[in-house]
Amino acid sequence: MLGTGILKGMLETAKNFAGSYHDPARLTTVEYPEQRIASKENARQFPFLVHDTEDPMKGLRCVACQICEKECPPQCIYIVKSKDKRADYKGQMQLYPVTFDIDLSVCMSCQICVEVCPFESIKMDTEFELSNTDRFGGLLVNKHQLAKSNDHYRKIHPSEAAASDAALAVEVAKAQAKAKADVEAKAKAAAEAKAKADAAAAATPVGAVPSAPQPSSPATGPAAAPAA
Amino acid sequence: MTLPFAIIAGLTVGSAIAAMSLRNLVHCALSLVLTFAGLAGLYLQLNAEFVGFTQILVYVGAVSILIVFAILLTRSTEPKDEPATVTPWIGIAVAISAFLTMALAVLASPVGKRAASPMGEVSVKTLGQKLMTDYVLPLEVMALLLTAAMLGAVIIAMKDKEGSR
Amino acid sequence: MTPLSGYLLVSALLFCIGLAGALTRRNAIMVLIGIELMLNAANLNFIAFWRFSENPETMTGLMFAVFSIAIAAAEAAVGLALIITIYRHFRTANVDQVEEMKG
Amino acid sequence: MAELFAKLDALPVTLKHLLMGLLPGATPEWLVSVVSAVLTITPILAVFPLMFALTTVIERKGLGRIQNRIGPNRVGIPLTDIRLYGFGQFIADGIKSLIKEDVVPRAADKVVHFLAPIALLIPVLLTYSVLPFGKSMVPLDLPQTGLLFFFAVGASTELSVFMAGWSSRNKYSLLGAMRAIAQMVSYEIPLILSSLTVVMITGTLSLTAIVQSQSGVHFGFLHNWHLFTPWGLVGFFLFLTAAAAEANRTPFDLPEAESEIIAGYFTEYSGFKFAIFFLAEYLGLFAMCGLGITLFLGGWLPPLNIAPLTWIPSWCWFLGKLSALIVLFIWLRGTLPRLRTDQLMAFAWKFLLPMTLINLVVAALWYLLRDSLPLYARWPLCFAMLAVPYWLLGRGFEAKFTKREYRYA
Amino acid sequence: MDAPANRTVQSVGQGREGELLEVAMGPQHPSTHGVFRMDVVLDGETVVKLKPVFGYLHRNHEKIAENTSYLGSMPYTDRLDYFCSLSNNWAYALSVEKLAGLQVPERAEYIRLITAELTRVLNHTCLAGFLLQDMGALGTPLMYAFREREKILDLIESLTGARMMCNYMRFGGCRCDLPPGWLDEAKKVVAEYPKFLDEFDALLSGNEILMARTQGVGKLSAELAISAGITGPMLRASGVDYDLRKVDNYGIYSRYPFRVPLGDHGDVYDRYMIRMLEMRESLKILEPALNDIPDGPVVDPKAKLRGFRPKPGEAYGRIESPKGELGFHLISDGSPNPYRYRVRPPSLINLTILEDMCLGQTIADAVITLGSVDIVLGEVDR
Amino acid sequence: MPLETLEQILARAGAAVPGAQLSLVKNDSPCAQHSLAVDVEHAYAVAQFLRDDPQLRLDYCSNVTGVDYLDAELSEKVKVKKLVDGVEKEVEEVKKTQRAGYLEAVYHLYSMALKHGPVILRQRTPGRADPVRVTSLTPLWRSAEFQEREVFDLYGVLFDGHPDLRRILMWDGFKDYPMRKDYVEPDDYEYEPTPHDEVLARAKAHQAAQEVGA
Repeated sequence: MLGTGILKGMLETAKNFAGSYHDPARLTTVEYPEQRIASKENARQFPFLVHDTEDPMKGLRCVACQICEKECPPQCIYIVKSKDKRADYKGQMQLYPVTFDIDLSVCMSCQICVEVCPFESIKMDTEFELSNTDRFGGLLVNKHQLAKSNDHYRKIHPSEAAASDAALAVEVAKAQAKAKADVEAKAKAAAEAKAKADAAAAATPVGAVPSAPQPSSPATGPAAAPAA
Repeated sequence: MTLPFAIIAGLTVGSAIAAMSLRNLVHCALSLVLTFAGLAGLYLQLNAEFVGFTQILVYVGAVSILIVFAILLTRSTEPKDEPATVTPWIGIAVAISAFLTMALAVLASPVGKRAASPMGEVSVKTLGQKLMTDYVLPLEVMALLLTAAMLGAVIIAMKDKEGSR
Repeated sequence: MTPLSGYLLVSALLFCIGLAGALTRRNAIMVLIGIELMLNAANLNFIAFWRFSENPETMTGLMFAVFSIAIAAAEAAVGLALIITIYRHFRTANVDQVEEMKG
Repeated sequence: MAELFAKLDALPVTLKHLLMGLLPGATPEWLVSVVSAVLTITPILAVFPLMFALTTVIERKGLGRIQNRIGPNRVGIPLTDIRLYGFGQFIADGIKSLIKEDVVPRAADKVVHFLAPIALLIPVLLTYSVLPFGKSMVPLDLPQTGLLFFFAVGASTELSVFMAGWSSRNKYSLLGAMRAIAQMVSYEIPLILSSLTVVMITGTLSLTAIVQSQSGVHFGFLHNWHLFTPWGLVGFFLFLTAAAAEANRTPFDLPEAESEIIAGYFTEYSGFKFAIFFLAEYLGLFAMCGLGITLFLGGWLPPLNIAPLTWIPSWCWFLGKLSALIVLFIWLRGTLPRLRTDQLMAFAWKFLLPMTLINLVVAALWYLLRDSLPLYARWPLCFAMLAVPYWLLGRGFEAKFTKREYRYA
Repeated sequence: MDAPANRTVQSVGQGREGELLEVAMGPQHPSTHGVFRMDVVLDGETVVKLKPVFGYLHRNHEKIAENTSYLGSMPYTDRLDYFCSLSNNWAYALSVEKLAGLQVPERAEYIRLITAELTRVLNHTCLAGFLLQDMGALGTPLMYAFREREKILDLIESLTGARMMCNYMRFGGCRCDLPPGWLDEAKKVVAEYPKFLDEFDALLSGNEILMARTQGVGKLSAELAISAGITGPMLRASGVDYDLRKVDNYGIYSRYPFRVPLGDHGDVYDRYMIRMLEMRESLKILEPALNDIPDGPVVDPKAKLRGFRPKPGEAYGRIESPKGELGFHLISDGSPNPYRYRVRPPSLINLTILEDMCLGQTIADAVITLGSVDIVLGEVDR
Repeated sequence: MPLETLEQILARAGAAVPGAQLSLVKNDSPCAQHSLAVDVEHAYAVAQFLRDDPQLRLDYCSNVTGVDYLDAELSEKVKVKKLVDGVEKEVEEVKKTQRAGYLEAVYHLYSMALKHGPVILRQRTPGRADPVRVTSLTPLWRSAEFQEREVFDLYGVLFDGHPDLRRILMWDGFKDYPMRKDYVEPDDYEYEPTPHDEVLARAKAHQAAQEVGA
């Protein structure tokens, strides 16, 4: 009979109308500025640079290797290498970025920079309220704006940060072990040399033992991070 | 002559002149609608409510729409469609002389001075009863005419559409 | 109350405007509009004479006007259908250009 | 007690008389009539546009809820936290449309473009002059031609639609205007024919008299509304369908089908002119609903002639019934997709028109059998006479489409 | 024998030029689903000529891809058909795997299947909503569709980190493993989905207006559909049994029995209903797949992220994306960037016969026919 | 039904279309999708054979691609048998050949009826100089209509026999063919202070030039 399908449809909308008042599963709307949905752990918006120390600029993990700049599909990263070197978290002397700009109006949040970074230094942020009145400059962020602490990273991506910390801890441990081994090797070499020298010229007086510098462990380094 | 009559009559005549003299045909049609509405107002003044509202229903609601559709369908909205007539003055002269004749006759006739006789409201019921009794034959003929006109219009419009295919 | 002559004069004016239009305009639709105006002028006469008659209760003029409106509607419909047909055939609605009347 | 309520009922009328009484005795007669007219028009111009404003909010909230959204709930009193459940929205909308730039296309016919919204609003407002809103509350009682006046004035809106569509010089506008006119002309016939049943039964064109004729009671409780007769029931639904089409409401909103022709005839209107179109459209809908209430739902009469219901003022009943119909239209709008042009026409000419004609015949039969058959026999008989054609005509439509079974590879 | 090309423009509109109305629908028009234009010639409301015009969103994706690494194109594939980025990812990953001869671990195959089928459900749900929106249902079906889509998008977001631009698959697997608890959530969504489909059916599938509007509209014969390379639900609505999930047996589709619904009329109603039925079939794949998923690595350990250089050669890989056959034709010259990178966009090719479907019907039909083709302008224009 | 080998198809097509110059193009990638190259003159006949042959019935043309090969120096490692110090040995030699550039249109053909494929058909042009002509296969497969238009639009390959060869993605007034390998970006940079100083500098230079020109 003509009209039954229409009546069925009207019944359905009536059900939804009533349901929207008592069935919260139906009403998916969130009244945004007051209510917010907790962001998912994997959520990604735009990249930021991780730093470890109190001073963001000194503790940047980035070593200006420019891999991300090369791999970035829309070419939104711009890096200028430093001329000098400084010690990184492992204590190795590394370059650091003098300029590190990301044009967020070009960035497409693909996360490839994060994946290709061998130093765990660039990560994805979950900040999305980036509206700005300046179309160009406002979305071109420099390294001061990009630098965020490792604690921030732990807060927004806990499990990922734990894995990253663990990986870094392994690196640091390796580096330390290597340094230790180096020291030992050097000491051993020195000892052997000494022994040789002793054997060769027993008459000569004993010289000072060459002391290897101990690797300075960073204060808030990843090694100190709690293993989650 | 009362003020409402003067206003309505002036509106009617003015829009009629506009309807016949404007270049854009749609403007003409719209002025014509104003004329029809003014005429309906005159009917109301003459206590002919039923005819007045029928006038609006039929002329404003239907005939003017037909005219407008015809204008659109024949692409006559562009003024270029109509070249200036060769002898417009002859037509105007004929019309003016006709008007003068009629006006003289009207003004000379004693009937024109007659005042309206008092009357009650015209009941639609009586009108209907009259249609069904005294005027039943004209009514039937009218029904036939309308049917014929409708069929004719449909056939005229349809035949050509098929012919052009 | 306005005397009968006022209505008659308006009616005469409308009739003559319609006449002038029908005679001077070349577009078939405008000719039709002119004719409509003349018909309406006649209608106004019917109503006016009815209202100012000795015995309005007979309703003769009123009846005539009602029939006249009905006829006018039919006339307009057929007339416009014809105009559209002619336009489709001759590609013009100008009465002067439509000279040959072979189908 | 009852007297008090009667006074409440007549409150608007009393108020008007009070205000009229304030005029000095030496006021010329024409001024008195002008003041009287103004005092009659003002409440109409206040109540119905306000109702329009509230309807826009309620419609958006209702549609929102139907669609599992919240709907507008923000705008309240400015500079405070009071939100009024979003009912400040219409004020914000009004201010916005007032101060918005009025864009007129360069190629448009400026004069006609300007006049079209006015020419649409005036006839729509005029239709309110014959509707009886309450007991002895009708602005212009035309005892002989009330209904005819309504339809005559309502018919002239078609021209304004054409003016809007044509003067914009926009193809979508023109298409929309053509659709609107074709639709209005086609649906006017079933609209008038379905109303004619009532005229035929009551023998009058006066809307007040039509309301009065529905005041009796059957069996002590069933009201004598025309809705409760078979022809009235069917007639009411035919009337509502045709009214929805006249008012361009879903599923007959083809003239402004935004997925096809943007906004139809008012595509090129912006700012306040657009608001006037919007207003006129809703006022037209209210007027149609008001007429439907007057003809079939007993106008301002309460549904039951029992004490507490009769105490409520008559104009409240009218507005209440009007709101119910508006809610129905909102509900329909939230549910149905749109018809196609040819289907719209086919529906008008092949379904509504025959049904209204049959309904006329059945109404005549109902009238003729009023003395020879008791009500309980007359009712089913007449209803069957309407149900069978409905089923047959519906079959004719349903033959064109079927639910399908699908095969799997 | 020539391909059926039923063009009847000339015969329909002949000799009536003066009465025809040319309308350029778009590029900004509510029903064109983006910046798309239909140059329509109307006789009254009847379409006598219709030319699709596009390219407004053209960014030369293929040229960009030729100037970036293989991996760098992956996020760009998200932006082809932005409703089904996971399917696009899969198609591209599959092609590169063919080109480089990479193997995909078992768990990654399952994840790919699950995400692709979720994407199919999501796409078809939205399409039904949009189609009804084109038909004039004031947003209600669309909102119901979006309500359900939201649930799937939440799943996708918690898996990939983005709701639409997922950039999730990698050559030889997937980027990351499923987050804890994800499978349970997915099972819940899949289990509840049929309820929504039933609701949608009650709301619309039996609606007289919907049936009257769609049945017999935009008909497409099987012969023309095959010749015009129509793929996906549109092809199956014309009654041709050709589903790449069955034909190519890519991934692990062969492990799950599912049926391919076929239409007999090839009109808009069939296209709508085929999609509704396909959603139910997809759910039938999803339910067991979510239970069967094995443990293991999600990416081939041999696959390199940086410095990926396939040997010279070429490969054409294709999958059944929700819109049809989505293929990637890659030519490698041994460098880190593809020498030639070509997308075979189903949306574009399904548009080929838009005019044939719309001729002689009204403009309202043209709108819903376009809606039933299911185009995404990101993919048409690339 | 498994598809016969490309060699068999080649032999049968060569027999069915006399005069057709068919050759096999090897594909070294692991998927080993080899293809069939055909000369422009006989492409239509061969394609028709492929479509109508009852054993092949390649009724579905899935993908049409254009490829641009620039003039190039090919270096090929060839194992040559040589007498080295009197002993015949296989020695790898780098053989250098000059290859003239060409454009090609690649068609991926499948069969919906028999559910097999792909058979890849290539039409190569003799050179890259305009006009570059190949034969349109749109009369055989409607699906080639938009894709051939696209190849024309992006590569400038003219398809003889195409019913409606217009630009499809680029606008009508566009002159160049952007997918060609030697395409140079036009110099119409919008001023955007991006971090890419290079672009910025070029844009500024461009604007300065414009101002001078004006």
